[in-house]
Amino acid sequence: MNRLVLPLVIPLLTAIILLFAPRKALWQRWISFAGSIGLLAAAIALFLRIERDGIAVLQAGGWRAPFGITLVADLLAAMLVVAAGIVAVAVTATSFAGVDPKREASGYHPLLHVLFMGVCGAFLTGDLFNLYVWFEVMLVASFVLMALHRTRGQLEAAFKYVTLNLIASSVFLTALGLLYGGTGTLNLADLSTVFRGREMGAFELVLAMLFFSAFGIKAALFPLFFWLPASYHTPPAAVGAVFAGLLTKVGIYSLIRIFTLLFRDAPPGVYTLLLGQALCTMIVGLVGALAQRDFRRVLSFNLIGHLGYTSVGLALVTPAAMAGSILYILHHILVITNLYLVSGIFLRLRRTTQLAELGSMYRERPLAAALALIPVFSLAGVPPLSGFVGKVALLRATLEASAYWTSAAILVVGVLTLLSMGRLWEASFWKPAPNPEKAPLNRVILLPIAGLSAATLAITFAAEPLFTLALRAGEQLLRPEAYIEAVLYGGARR
Amino acid sequence: MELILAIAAGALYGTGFYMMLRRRLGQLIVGLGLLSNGTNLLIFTAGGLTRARAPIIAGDAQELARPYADPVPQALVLTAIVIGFGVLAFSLVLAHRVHIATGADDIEEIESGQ
Amino acid sequence: MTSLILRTGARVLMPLLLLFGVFLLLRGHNEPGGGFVGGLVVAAAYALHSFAFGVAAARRALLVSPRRLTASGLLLALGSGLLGPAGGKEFLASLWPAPEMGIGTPLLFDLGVFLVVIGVVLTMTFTLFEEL
Amino acid sequence: MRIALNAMLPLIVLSPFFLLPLVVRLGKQRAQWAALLALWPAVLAVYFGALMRQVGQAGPVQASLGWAASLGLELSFYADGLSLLFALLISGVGSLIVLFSSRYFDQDPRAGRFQAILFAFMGSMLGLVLADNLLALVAFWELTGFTSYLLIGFEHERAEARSAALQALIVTGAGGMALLAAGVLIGQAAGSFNLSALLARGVRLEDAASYPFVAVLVLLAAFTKSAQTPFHFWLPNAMTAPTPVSAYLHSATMVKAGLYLVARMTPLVGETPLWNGLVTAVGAITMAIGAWRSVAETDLKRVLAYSTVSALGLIMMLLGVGTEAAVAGALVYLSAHAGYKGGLFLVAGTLEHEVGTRNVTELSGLRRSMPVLAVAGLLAACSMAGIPLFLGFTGKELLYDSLLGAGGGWGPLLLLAAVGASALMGAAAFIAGWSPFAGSGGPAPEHKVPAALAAPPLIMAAAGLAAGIWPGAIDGVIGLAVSGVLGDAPPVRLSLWHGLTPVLGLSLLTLALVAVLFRWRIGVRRRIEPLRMDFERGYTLALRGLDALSAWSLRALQGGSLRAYVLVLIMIVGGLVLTVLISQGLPGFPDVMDVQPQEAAAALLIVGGAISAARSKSIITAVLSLGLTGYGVGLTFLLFGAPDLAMTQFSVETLTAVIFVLVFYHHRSVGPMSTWPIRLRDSLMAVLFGGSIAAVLLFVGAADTPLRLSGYFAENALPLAHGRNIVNVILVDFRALDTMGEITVLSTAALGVFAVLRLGRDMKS
Amino acid sequence: MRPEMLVYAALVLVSAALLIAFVRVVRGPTLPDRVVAVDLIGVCAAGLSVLGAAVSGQRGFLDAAVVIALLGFLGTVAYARYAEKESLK
Amino acid sequence: MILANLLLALAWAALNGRFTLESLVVGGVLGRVILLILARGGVLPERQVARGERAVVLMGYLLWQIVLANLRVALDVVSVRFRMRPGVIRLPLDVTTDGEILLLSAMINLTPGSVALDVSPDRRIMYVHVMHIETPEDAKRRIKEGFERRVLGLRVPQKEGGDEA
Amino acid sequence: MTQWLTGILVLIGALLMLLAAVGVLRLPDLFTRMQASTKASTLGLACLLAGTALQLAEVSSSIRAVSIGAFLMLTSPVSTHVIARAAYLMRVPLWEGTVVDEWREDAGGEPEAGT
Ligand code: NA
Ligand code: NA
Repeated sequence: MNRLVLPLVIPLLTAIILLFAPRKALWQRWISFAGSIGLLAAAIALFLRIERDGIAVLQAGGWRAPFGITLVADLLAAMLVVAAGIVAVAVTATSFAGVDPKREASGYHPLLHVLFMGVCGAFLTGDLFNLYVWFEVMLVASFVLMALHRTRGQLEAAFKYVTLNLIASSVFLTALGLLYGGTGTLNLADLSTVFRGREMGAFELVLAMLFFSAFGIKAALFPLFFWLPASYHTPPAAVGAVFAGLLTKVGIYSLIRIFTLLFRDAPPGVYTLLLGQALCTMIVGLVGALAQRDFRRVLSFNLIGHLGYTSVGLALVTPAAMAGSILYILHHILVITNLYLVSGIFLRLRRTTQLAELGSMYRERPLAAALALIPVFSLAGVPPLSGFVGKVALLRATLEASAYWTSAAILVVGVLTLLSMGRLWEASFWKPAPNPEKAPLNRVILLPIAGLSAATLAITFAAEPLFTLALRAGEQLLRPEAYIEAVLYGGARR
Repeated sequence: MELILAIAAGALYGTGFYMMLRRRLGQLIVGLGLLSNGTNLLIFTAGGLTRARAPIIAGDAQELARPYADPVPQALVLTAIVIGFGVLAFSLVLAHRVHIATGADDIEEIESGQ
Repeated sequence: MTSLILRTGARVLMPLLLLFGVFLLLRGHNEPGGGFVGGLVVAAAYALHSFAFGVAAARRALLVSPRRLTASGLLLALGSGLLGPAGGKEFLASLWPAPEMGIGTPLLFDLGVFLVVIGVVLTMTFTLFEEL
Repeated sequence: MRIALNAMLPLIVLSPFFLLPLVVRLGKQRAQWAALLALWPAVLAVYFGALMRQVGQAGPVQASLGWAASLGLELSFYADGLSLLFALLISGVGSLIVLFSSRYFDQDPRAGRFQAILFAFMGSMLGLVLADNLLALVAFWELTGFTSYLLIGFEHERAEARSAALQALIVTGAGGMALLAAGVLIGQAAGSFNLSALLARGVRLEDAASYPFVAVLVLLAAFTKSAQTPFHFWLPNAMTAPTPVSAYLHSATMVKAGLYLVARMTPLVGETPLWNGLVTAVGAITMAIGAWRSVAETDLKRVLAYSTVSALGLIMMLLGVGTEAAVAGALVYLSAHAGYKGGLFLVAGTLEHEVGTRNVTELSGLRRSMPVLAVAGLLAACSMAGIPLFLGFTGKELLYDSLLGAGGGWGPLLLLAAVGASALMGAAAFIAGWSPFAGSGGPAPEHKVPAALAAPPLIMAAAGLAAGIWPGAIDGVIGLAVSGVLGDAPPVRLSLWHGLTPVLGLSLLTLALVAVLFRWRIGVRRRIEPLRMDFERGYTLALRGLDALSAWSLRALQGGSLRAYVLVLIMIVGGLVLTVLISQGLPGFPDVMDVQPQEAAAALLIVGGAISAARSKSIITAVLSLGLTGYGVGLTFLLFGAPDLAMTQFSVETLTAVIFVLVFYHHRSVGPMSTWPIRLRDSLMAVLFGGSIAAVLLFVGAADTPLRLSGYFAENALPLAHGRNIVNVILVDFRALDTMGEITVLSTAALGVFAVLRLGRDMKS
Repeated sequence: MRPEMLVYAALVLVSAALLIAFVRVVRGPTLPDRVVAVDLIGVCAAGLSVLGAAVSGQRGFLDAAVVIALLGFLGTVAYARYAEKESLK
Repeated sequence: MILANLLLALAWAALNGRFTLESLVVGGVLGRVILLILARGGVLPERQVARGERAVVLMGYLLWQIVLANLRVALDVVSVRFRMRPGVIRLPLDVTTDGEILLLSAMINLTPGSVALDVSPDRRIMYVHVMHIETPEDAKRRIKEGFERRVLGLRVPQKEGGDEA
Repeated sequence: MTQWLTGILVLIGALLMLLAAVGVLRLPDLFTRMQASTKASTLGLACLLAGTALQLAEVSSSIRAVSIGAFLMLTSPVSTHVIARAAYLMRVPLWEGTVVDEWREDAGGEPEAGT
């Protein structure tokens, strides 16, 4: 079977099995974990194959592009699927440390796998409407995961999340309808040939703006980001980890796809808009982080700020900038997922993530603190951790592209992140906690954190091959001829 | 006809958002429903209008006789309708849960009550 | 328990709706219809039944739990998609053992859709009837 | 031998990191075992000494481990005289500090962690001074900042330790960012990130467009790290760190990284008026302010910290003057400072460890109970005050000498400042190094000072005397280092006696002033103490400003109201669309006025239903109206050849109504309406937004759609997919993957409805 | 050409009926009034659909009419149930 | 039950538009399955199936009555001044089974000026809204003689097993 | 000829539906409106169906038309009934010209829940 389909089939099959399986916690956890391992294995296999043989294509149903739906994996997609696999394994492993039993019985595990399926589908699809479908798969699963709570604040946050994301979906769908109405096709590669060399008139620009808005909301870019900090701090740590690690990245990924395939010939104004948006996202996110008094809200705002980093490549459209953004996305997925899992430790120990209530970790739980040190300061960009590598890559790219304001923003945001993470560390690890711990810690929870920290270190050590890969991926994106060729003329045909 | 349907779609978008800006949870959800109907109508209209020529191959033919209504937007809209239904039902229930948890239906009251 | 007239009406309508739903499913490949609308009609039949006789009766009438139905539908659809690769073709590629009878994996797929739709709508309505 | 030393360089530099697991374990053991850790830095010092000899004979060496070459980021190392001088200080002082710490933290469960961070710091510091790759230099630079953050915050239960740590992290971290930018700019302007290559090619960036930025960024980094005014405030605050940290980081090594950087970059970006002017001026001001404040403090460590600031400024000033003599003076002064100041810090730490206080006004008469420590303190103070025979004297001679001969019009002023600062520093030296031991009375220690605590300061202080008496022992090293800054300079000759020169006169004058100031130190302190300038204010204000900005931005952008968010989203999306439409001009009006009555009825039903929904006061009427729009849409589908769609739409509409009705049985949707101005605003917004969507649809979307896909479907649905209803064939075959996702969405939504309601019931019960 | 005119006229009349019924939905005043009107709108929609079959000769219209007729009934039942519950509150 | 099955098979064939043996067999099987499912689910006691079918058959007969009803209503609707005398009357029932009651109410609804509103829980009384009431007794008599008699007339003993009450 | 018949049938049907709509709009209270809507809509639709069945002149369409009619006749009393019941429970006011209300008399003037 074509390996491309496995990252979709494995999670779906796992979800279905979980629906049929006994609702006993242990069954659910093991099946769920096994599914994640399978997903990761499939992702790695896919990645290795693509790394070796180039872009892979699956024409679903055997209908040739653009008539059927094409699944396509280039380097970027494959890398992101692997990252999704890693997140999946980490998050499902966390459940062995215990999940709220009611939530577990309400379909927590199948929902996670549906979410993974949606994420992988979004990364792998070569069809714009199919992307919408995966977005919805992802969103609905995230809606439900978010809504599986009881407190008033959590519910309210979930409701905001749902409403604002539905608006985004609606805008996406509007853009899709107009796009099909104007071009008669939905396949990204086919659309790329349609738009190639065409002057950007009202039609194209309206589409660009609508897609930008739709994906910008999903990617939580300025000024469309507010749903994220309004909601991401409320779900349980593991759920927050998946959301923060993967969901916004799908938005960025879609923007990259759209702007490298459809709007390659956009007028400079569009890129100025993108760049300005990236700058504002960075600054607003990190400035916003400073006033936060909750561990996870600090993370939310940092997440936003760094999403600005990840959208720089999109605005500068140079291979180096693209590579920098890609590298940063990979780093960020691992690190932010890890940090949300770390917040889970606090939730276990202290039943809260309010910074005022935290502390004493450094003294009382040195192992956990040592493990957390890596993601906290990797996010802060302390060398030689992955954040530093990503920052260097982005800085080089922006300076090469003479985008000095962006470079300045990257540096300023770097300092602000350092400040934000320093304060976070101080408040949650160093300072003496006002109250004793309320519950014992199941040390199983440290395993995924250790794994992700190790993965962060691996990025450091493998910086060279990874950056080379990111560069290749960036070049694939900016010279999409190979992608188009593979989609339109590759794979089985009918 | 495009003009009229464009206005109709615009009305659905406009009123949909108008209702989402009201203070009651229920109105917000109805607004989402209007928006969803508007989107479906928009896709359908943008895909081109052909009167009464369903894309169904007649019993004795091997191929679809032209002109025919473009089946692709129909398939897209069908998917969108069904997805919209699922999502709307879920949001409605979620809104209701918020209502139960807070005892309020006024969004301002819910938000200020924290 | 609701009124006699409603109950009787529902009782008579029920088989007709079911028949019509299955009809829509089976000939959807050639005429208007298909798994979605067929499933919706069947689900509407059971929803009507729960209005007339209460949800417990409707659950009994369904024989299977809607959740199971949903999961089975998903499995059926996915399984029909995996038959293609099993037969050496692409994922979701259709196999037609008897095309002139309309028998092929797309029908299986549509049946999966049909079951999912019934399961979903009834999960929702039954739960709403019961939990609220 | 040569090749071996060469090749070992990267591993040697990184060895402290490799040893971390061992250090954690060994550091936890009792002091006599933990003291073994000091052996490794000593070995390193020997290695660097050997390498220095080799470099002296055969020139700088270079070795690389690779890393991320395509990012320009390489773990490559370069050893010349300058870097080896620093490496020697780092490893030599490091060895003594590790030894000292083993005793200082004896029986402390955190000892292993402390030693490990200390080793990590040592490794970073070695990496910093030995890095060849500019970006690696930046990485190590930031890593020293980070490890120092952990060290300053070691006593993290204390709030001031935490805030001092954060302050140091932010201030030097900001400098690190500047350096990163500078590094990248240099690499881009010069075409290489490798110092060895740049130095070998004699690259100078003076003419590059980015030069002013590069220079300022480099200096910003150097000034923050080396505690130059106005960034110096972090250093005295950092004195809350454990004493070994102060001695090691804040006198001997890390704060000198900025000096190293300036020296290192001089061949590349230095020797321009901008550079020299800035370095000299900032150095001089820092020198003056530090010296001034040093005699005003009463906390031993703060006295030492301000005198360190002053010394750092002094050395910086000398680097700015930039003549051969000045650079040589800077490096000698730097070496001398490492010895005496490290020693004095350790003395201060031991006093606190044994007596329990660091307040100079409380400490006195300790020479009898702590004779060894008293000797160490006295020796170090003499070197610091520039008493002849000590290395400090040699350094000061070079200082005056170079200022007499250079500095242009500013020379005399600089000289005056230098004399004054030296006098104040001399007084501070005796305040810190001698006054606790002099006199009588005061607290007494509980027991004898252990050798492991007394030996390191004594060794450091004695080294100053030894090098002062035999300057020939170090002039080779200094000479090599100077040539690392200025290229091939003639060999430096250090000597104890220069004859009766004006410089000697100045030295004597300085000593006299020292005596006077020390004698009346209490009065001086009282006079000076109130005259302070709060440089920390800038930092505090900046942070406070940021916090205020943050709070403001949250209020402005994150008000928490869902309706506001929705409104903003609408405005953004609508605004973007309208902007495009207006700026692009609308395309031609399509031919659209062909309407049949039933179609008009459907459209009217939609519009009417929509308006009715918006106007309805009861929720059920709104739901009914929503259903009517659905009917209208369904009719439209039906009339335009989409029976499948129409059937689905009608069914879905009905089932939606059922679900709404089921929910609203139990949901009292009554509440206040918004006020009429808000309703008006929202209506306007709605009209505008709806209008723009209508316009887009009309002008953009209603053009003829190419049958790019549909043609194929129409031809192949029957022969290939065996179906006549093409919509269905698309759904279950051509685009079955969409459908697969769609039923997944549906199933998930159902699961969600179930779960949310079930959890809701659990909550109620 | 006359008979087609009649069908066309019928289309106009049913469309008008639909819109008139809509006025009753807006006017109410009670929920049952609205439900009756909505029910009638459903019937009109089914009627339009049937007429569509007559005009175009496509059977698909009739199927749609079946769906409208069958499901409109369910909607009415639901709304009526709502009205009952409301009245009991 | 068998009749019901036959009817469903016919309906199936009709829906398909092909009265071939094939479609009749398919319809028969399908109908059987549906009926079995419904019977297992407790939806359809068999005799009610049969009653429902006969009620459907009766519809054709009613057609002309309906025409009359419509003319009468049309008059009411278009008359400028309302001249009706509407009211709700109590109709004692002689019919007993569910099917009969449904059939009766359908006929009442479809014919001049009357709408069935409700049936009392004991099935003895049906409330009917009548547009033109001279006296309540007169209205009741007209319904009882016009329709209930006919519905009762449908009570022809059936030979089918289990179909008799 | 059949075309004429079709035309006339559908026109009658359409007129009846219009009549129903006008009735629903004009008549004074809910119950009288229901009188209009039930009858006119059923017969109206039946006429439309008959006309269309004639026009299409094929078995499957005719059967479908018949079955729609049958459905409607089956469902219309039920929907009337459920609405009327709700209206009664909600105490929707009767027109002032109403001569008698024996339903409410039986209930003792008070609507009661659940029959
Ligand atoms: Na179009
Ligand atoms: Na297929």
